[in-house]
Amino acid sequence: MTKKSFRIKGAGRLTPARTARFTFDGKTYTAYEGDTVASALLANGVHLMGRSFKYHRARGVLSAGAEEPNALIDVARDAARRQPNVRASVQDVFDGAIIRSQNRWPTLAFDTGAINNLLSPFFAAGFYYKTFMWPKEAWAKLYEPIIRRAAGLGVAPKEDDPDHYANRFAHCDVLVAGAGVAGLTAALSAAETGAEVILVDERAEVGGALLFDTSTMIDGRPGYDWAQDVLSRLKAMANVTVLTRTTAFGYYTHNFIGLAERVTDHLPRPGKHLPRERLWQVRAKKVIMATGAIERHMVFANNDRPGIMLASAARLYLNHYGVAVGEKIGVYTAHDSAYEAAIDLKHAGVEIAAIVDCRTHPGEAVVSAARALGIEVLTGHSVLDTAGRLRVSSMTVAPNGGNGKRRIAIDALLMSGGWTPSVHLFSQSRGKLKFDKAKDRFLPGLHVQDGVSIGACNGTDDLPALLAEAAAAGGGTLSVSGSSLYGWTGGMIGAAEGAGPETAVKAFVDFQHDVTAKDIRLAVREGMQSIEHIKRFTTNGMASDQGKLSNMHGLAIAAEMLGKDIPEVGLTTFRAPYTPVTYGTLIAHSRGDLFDPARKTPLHDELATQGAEFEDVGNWKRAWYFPRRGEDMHQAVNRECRTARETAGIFDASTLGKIEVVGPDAAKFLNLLYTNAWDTLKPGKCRYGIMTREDGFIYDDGVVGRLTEDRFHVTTTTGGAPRVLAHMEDYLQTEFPDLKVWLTSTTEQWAVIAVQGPKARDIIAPLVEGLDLSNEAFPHMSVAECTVMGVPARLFRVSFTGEIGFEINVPADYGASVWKAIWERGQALGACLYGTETMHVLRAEKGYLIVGQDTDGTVTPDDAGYGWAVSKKKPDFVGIRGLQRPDLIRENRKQLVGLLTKDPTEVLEEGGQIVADPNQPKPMTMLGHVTSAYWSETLGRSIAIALVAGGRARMGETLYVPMKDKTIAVEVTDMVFFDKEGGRIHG
Amino acid sequence: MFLIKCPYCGDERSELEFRWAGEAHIARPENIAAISDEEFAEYFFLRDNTKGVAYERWRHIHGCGRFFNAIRDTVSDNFLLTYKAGLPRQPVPGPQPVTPDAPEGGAA
Amino acid sequence: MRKYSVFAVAREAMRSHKGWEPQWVSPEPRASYDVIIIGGGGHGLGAAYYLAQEHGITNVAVIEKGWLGGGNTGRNTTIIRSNYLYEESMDIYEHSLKLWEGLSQELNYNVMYSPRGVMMLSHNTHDQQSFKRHINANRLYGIDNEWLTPEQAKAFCPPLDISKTARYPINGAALQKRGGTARHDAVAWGYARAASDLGVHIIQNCEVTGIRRGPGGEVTGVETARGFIGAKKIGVSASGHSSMIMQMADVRVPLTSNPLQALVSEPLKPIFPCVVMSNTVHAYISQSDKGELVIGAGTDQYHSYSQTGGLQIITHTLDAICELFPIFRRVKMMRQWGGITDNTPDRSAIQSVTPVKNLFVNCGWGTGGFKATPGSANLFAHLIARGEPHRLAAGLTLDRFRTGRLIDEAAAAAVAH
Amino acid sequence: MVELANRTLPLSGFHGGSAVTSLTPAQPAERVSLRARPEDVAALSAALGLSLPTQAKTSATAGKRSALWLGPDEWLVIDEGEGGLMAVLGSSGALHSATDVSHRNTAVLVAGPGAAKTLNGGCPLDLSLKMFPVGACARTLFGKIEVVVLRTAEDAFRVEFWRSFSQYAFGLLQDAAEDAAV
Repeated sequence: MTKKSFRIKGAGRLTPARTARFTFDGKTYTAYEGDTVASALLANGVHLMGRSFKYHRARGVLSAGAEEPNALIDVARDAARRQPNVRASVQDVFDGAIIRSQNRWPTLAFDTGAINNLLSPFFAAGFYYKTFMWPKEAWAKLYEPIIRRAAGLGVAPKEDDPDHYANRFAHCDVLVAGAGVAGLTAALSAAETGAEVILVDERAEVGGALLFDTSTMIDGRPGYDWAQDVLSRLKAMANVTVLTRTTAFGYYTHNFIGLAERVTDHLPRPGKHLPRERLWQVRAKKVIMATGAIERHMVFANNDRPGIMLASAARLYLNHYGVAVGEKIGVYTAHDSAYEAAIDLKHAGVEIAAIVDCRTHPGEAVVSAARALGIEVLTGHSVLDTAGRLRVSSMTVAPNGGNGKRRIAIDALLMSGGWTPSVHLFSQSRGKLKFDKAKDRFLPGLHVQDGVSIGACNGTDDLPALLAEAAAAGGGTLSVSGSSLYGWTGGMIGAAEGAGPETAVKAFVDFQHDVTAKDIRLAVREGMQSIEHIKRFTTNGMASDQGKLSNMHGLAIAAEMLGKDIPEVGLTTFRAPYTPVTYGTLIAHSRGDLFDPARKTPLHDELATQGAEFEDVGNWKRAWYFPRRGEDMHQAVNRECRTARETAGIFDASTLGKIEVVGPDAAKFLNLLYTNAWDTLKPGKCRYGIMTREDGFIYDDGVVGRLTEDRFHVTTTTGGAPRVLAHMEDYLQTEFPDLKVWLTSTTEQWAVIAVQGPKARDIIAPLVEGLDLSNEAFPHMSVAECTVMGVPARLFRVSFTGEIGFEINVPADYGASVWKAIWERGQALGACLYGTETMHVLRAEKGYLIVGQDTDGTVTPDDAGYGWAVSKKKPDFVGIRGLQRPDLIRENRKQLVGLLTKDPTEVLEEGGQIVADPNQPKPMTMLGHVTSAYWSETLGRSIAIALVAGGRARMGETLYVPMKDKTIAVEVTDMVFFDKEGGRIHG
Repeated sequence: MFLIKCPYCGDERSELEFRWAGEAHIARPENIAAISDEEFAEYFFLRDNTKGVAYERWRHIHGCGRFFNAIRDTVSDNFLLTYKAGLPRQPVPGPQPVTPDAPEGGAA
Repeated sequence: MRKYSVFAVAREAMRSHKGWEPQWVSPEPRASYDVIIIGGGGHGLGAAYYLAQEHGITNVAVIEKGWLGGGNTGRNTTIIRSNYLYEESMDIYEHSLKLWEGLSQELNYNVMYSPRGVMMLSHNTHDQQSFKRHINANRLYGIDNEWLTPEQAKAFCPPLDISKTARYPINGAALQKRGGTARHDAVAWGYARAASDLGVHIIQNCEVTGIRRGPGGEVTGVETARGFIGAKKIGVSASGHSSMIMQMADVRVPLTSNPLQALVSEPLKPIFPCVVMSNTVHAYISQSDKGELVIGAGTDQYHSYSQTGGLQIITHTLDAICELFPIFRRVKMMRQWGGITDNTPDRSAIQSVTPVKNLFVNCGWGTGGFKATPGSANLFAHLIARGEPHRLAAGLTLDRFRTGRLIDEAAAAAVAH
Repeated sequence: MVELANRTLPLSGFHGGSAVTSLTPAQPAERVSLRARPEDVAALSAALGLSLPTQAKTSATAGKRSALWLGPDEWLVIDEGEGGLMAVLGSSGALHSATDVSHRNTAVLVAGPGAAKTLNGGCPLDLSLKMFPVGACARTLFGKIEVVVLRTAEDAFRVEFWRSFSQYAFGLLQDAAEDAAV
């Protein structure tokens, strides 16, 4: 079967020799390389490309650019590489592309959803606020699911995206957004001064309007040729980066611009090394916005049928892609520029049915040029309606305000309501727009960042003026001359003839969301006066094109209805992004392993070799437990606990935060930052310290060792390390800057191997040189510098298990080697490796608290039973005043206590809530909660720690932990469950 | 993403390198142990939260590590001055830069 | 007031919807009112409605600087839930949730409350401990919240990645089934319409520039862009701008106003049935009835009134979202925006009498403001009408910052140890 | 006599790069985090045998020893030779804080025509030669981690970071190096 081609021989700039094949809804089509999906389909005579959001009306492509509201398609290479909601007017065709239409069932031509169109009188703007309320449950159960299914456009991908994306931070002197006449001129002007320039354009080719506007001459040449010449000059300059297929999507604070570069979406078989898209995060000294203008449609009855499109789009399809959008084309315009489309098409041999111009006195030059070609020009006329089911077939034309309707057969209708300056980036930069009343448009007012708007987006209409403005913006001395046939101003905004307030026609303002002029009037009738309310009530401008075509029309219709001037009604703020940006692009490298750094200790690989299961603690991977064959977690933990208490256990404590506090005022500083007193601590000794914030609540804890008079080795919790150091630095730099002390993070300098248990000393002794490890010489809470396996080490005699314990700190690179030797000796003596879970159990048996688990930022040292750690003698420390506030010294505060379940086999749930009266109806009075709960293998029963109101006064009391299916009785005890006398720790 | 001139580095650097550290020139009372509950609440909790020209602290945490002070317009987010910690409250440099109105636009 | 119903819509459909009347009227301000509410968001409009409806005080004006619902009411991600930890929080958010459940009928305005379930993901032991603490507290307080296994979480939200190889694998979830979303604009409009119908004056585009005080220090009215308007009582409900308003009466409040950003995707066919939040990777997401994925981003670090924020906040949010839902990497961000959250030191709200007689304040809702709207409005009306707080809001006083009796939901979420 | 511990480098086994950028783990080096007040800089400089830089973003090198300005009272001193930094500083007689961070940090050498582009895949600094000439250094960010960047030649950088971030740092460098070659 041969298909009719709408390709015009000799027209356009594509090369017929290079073709690509693609499918659209299962049918195969041929395109030229360089075609967009829209131009390729149009070349094949296909106009029907989509269905609208609400009424499922048949829609064709309206534009040839990023403003496209109708022709949204699904583009796929394969099942995983599938992208919904792509603008057919922007997507390049590539060989093998699988294109599907959206929001229709079963087919694009026959869509059952179109029933909504018949029901549209019911579905007026905001109708859903007024109904679906009865019965009460029906909204969520019945109505909402129906509405949700009908709404939405494309179908989200079902598979993980196999493509990758990249990021680049960049700096430049000048960033130029838009490579049309103005942007190219400005970029060249700037580049010639030697400035670092980045020039971006969203299209595949530079030129902007010159791509369709073949009548403009610049420097004596056709504009397009001039543009390509400027491009090659720019590309040859080392200080210039030209990025095409790149959208400047967001203009953020302090001249920070986000760019999205599409690298592979146009390639048939992209190399695996290529990122699909690249995010550029650019900091520019100056931003030149040369973003042009967008042609408006005309708002009249049934202005949305396939075949109806913007005049400039038809011109681009002809002059760039060599495609005629129809065989008998009508034009409906309020602006001279549309005549050029008719003239170009006529020259290409296409019949122009008529140019209908709602103005009585259009530009004489264009009218006479059109008439000279034999085109019928009807001035002071309007198109009142159109007909045609899946393609426009006729337009009804009448003189303004008069009778004499005439129906003219057409297969395409080109519209132009004039041009709206693209002030999106300027608005995003937080510049305030000013209304140009004479020309009915918003223009950039004062630029509040280092930016400047030039050309059409700045309302500069006259080409010589534009060129001068652009050259000046670039800062150079470039001089470019040019001339064009018409300016960009004029046209109309708001409803056209026949779509006024007295009518009930569907004159679309926002195509994608099916917002009509009458919807906007309804919003006003219902009391919506601010444009923001009107927008939200009607959803005008909230579709995926974000109002690029609809905003000004909506505003004008609302202003007319309200009897106000346009600026009084306001303008909605333009938000980033200018066009939608793929999440993958914004994420760039941050996925998989690079999503968030997984910090691994120097011993990690050794632990993994020994079969460790790991858990996430902050960014760290910590060994959780070491299951042997056939063991589950509880069996492994029970074995580890038992072995540690009976023999010894070996534990990787490297993640513990470490801060070296050095200087003559080190002790003085620690006195201020911890609740304890430090000047009494002698070199070679350690002390457990508690840190509170100024509010008196526990912030962190850890053992602090004094190595010499002026050097402390401070440890923090694993998760607390960065914030504790920041907290210390804050006080040091801001409140106590005169203290002679410095802080250095040494968390990662040391690999820390904890050996705990009765045989701990036996295990490490042979590896340690230069230190007497006996109880007498090196008692509990000692620290010393020594040599372990020939490397300088810091040895702590500390315990978080209640057993005799050592923590060996060796320089990190030696950690694995020392660990292996210790494990070898440990194995020989019957020791085990243990992880964080066993560590938790062992410390709970001893009633040692874990900040962040047993405390939560609302617990004072006294609440935790550590009142002894708060110095009563110091005149000052951080937290001294906060601790004295009324609520912190009141009776009945929650205090940490032990809990023993009446049934010793019952292990409480961490997070279980505690009550005194289990039979109280809800809401119950909760006394506190279980913070830690474990099976204690050592004790042969469960144990728990809890925060309980007035807990220390409740010793022996029975309380209850009501669970979903049962209530657990518990007895309040002290927190030390094992070795209450504490003898074991001293060996 | 702000561009912030660190007074120690003398360089404009990305906000990514900095941490905001609250309002500036709130000194910890020297006799903190002796102040009243009200005074403590004032010191620790109450803030001006200025709309307009505000004094604040930043730390160049992923740079030179220093805390410093800044004067910033909290409507435009423009920095008017940054200066080293320990210096007294600096006058607002003139002339006043242009402050855009807070956008009136809405969201979804 | 014309009642809204399916019949009314059908009738209007027959005549091109030309019979609808304005949803609220905007009269000239009176010389004085019994109560002036400063701030025309959901909380302020709702408080005015309940003053009229429940307390018989109809001589009320709501004064709004911009347009109704233009602040955080219209800028949030519309999540509703009540599964907070502390009794003070459960009281107010559960009160609110119960009001949400009947709000469309109460206001005769479909606010589209959609209890599709709010699921909070647990990624580690610490999350699990914290979530179970919430779940148990909620259960004993009569609030639904249940623990799900990873498989149950996936069944509830099929796009979720529960593989063990994820950077932060999911080890469970807490689900509040009654949680969900509602249509934010409808809340403001519904309250405005109902309040207006009861005689409340709604005055837009009218900035308050001062608070006038009488000889006894009590408030007597407000200076505005449209002149002085007298008031026997004033309720301030201006979220991020509350600091500025309160300073007009020489009252300092412990607030920091931060930018909070959000974004939506292009519209998609239904793919995401519920609301999912993750504190560990910092993300929350749902899908609107229009098909947009609605994503809440993080707070910018600094205090600002610019209603904009940094791109890095967006990118960090999206990398978390795509880590949880890898199929969304090809989805596109369509629009991003910012609001101003008013954050207190303990991340709980302030609804309180003030040192100034007859001046009341409702602020500090941080990121919880939308879900609190009906409850907060209802209890704020009580506070203004009676001059003392309702039992359910009694803990939200300003005085707690003096005594130290904070309601620290943030601290309770704690940090990893 | 006990057996002697041997050294395992965090980046051992890592290699990578692209057509425009080579990525090489740096050899082990002695590193000291040095802190001191301005009045003590001269004495410490004398002890080290190089002039501790006092200008932001600059470094000083003498032989195999370099001192990188990190902050107004902070330097990262790297010695790729004989070492002995702690002892030398200890004998300076000047008030200071020296902390051995030889094992805390590790480094990758990033070199080639794509080196700056590779770093800008994750680093927000302006690495143009004008703003960041040879010898320039700064603590900054690379993706989600903190790094110290030193430009050792027009097309070569030394990137220092904490050892637990090795896998992340190398992974992101590799991704970025590949993109720089596009």
